[in-house]
Amino acid sequence: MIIKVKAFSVFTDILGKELVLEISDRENISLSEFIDLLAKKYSGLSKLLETIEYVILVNGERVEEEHLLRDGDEVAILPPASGGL
Amino acid sequence: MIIKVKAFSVFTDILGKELVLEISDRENISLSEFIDLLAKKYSGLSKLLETIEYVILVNGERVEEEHLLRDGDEVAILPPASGGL
Amino acid sequence: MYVCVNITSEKPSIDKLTEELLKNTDRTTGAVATFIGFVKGVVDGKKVYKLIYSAYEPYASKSLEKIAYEEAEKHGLKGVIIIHRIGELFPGDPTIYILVAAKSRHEAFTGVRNILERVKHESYIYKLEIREDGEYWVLGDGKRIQRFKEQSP
Amino acid sequence: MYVCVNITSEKPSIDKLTEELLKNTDRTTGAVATFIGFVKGVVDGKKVYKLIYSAYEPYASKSLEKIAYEEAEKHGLKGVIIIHRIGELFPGDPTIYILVAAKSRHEAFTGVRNILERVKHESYIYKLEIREDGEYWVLGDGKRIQRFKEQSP
Repeated sequence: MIIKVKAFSVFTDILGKELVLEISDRENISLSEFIDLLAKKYSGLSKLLETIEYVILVNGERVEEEHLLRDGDEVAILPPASGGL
Repeated sequence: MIIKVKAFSVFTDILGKELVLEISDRENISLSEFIDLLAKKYSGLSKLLETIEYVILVNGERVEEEHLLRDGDEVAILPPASGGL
Repeated sequence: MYVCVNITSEKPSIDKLTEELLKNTDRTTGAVATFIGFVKGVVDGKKVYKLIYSAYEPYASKSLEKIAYEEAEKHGLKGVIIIHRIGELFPGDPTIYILVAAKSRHEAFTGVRNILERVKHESYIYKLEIREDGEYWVLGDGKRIQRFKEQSP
Repeated sequence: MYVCVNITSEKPSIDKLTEELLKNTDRTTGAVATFIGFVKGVVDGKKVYKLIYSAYEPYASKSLEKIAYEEAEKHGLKGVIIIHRIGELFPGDPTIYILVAAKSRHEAFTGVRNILERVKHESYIYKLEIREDGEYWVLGDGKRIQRFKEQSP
């Protein structure tokens, strides 16, 4: 199962702008399990997620923590927006 | 003594845009006396001055009713402004 | 503090006015709020053919300058431009441009709103409305008196 | 109701946007209120070299469209244009354009203010501030976190 991760703003310091993960050892994975997995792989992510507000979108939509990811899903990790000026 | 009168908006219906009056029979004239004289000469002016709010300026300044006009003064009769949009 | 006012029959470029404002204010300008008024094609359910604006100059321009300086002072604005058009204007034509530069959006919005309200009441600028049902002098904020003397042909 | 949103590195013409708005709304449009944001040259007393804006597309554009339609509905606006620039922007450069067409000035002012506040919080657009004292990610309405990973050369 291939999951694409897109990071923005301060999260790019840890994850880069975009990464592609292959989950091969299990049939399915929930969003929260996937974030835990990311946090193990990328040090600093847990601390940052505790420090700032953030939003996680799957294919552009807000979903429950238990939402099961599917092959090809795009997971975006976003801090509070700072558009406008 | 020559007094120029400038009218705007609804006052131009009675006075036209601009008129020049020569006051020859007296040494000096106050603003209120001058307006009375105009009202005698131009029918409809009295009624209009009673009907709507207005401002009278002498050389662009607000002055007292007793203010004495001088040769060459410009008296403007203005209704409430309607600039903007 | 940069102030520019103009009463003109010309239609200005908003891009040029905005550039002028930025060029003449310092590097802490973060916001420009702009208001543009347009001639409406329908008023009170009646078709409007045109408006004719006239101004008592030079006092109309002086009144705009006074408003601009006083509001800039009051709200800490960095720059104000007021352009009021006069003469014949048709539905869809712009009538007034107010541009305000400030450090933050709050000052800019408050500034442009207050300046517009004052221009409407203190500017020595007058409007004649030519409509399908007659010609009306507009007095203040909406009162109308039908014109009772026909313009000479 | 006319809505147009765009996230772009280009600098648009305000005159053209205003014309577009007028052309696409009906003859009762009397007011256009506009907000333009600019990169400030100084923030927190520090010199700013540039800002880098990035957007999560296509969801950033969708969020702008949602804001435009919802606010137009709520305030009876006739037209809304939102242009947000991305990429590298330097002091004095415009960052965002919000244009709102309405029947009256009150609706136009309320509309443009509310749209700006929502864009700041709901737009999936992000800002990196490159200053004389370092590089800062701006989060929400003013919180800053210093960048701790240097960009590869």
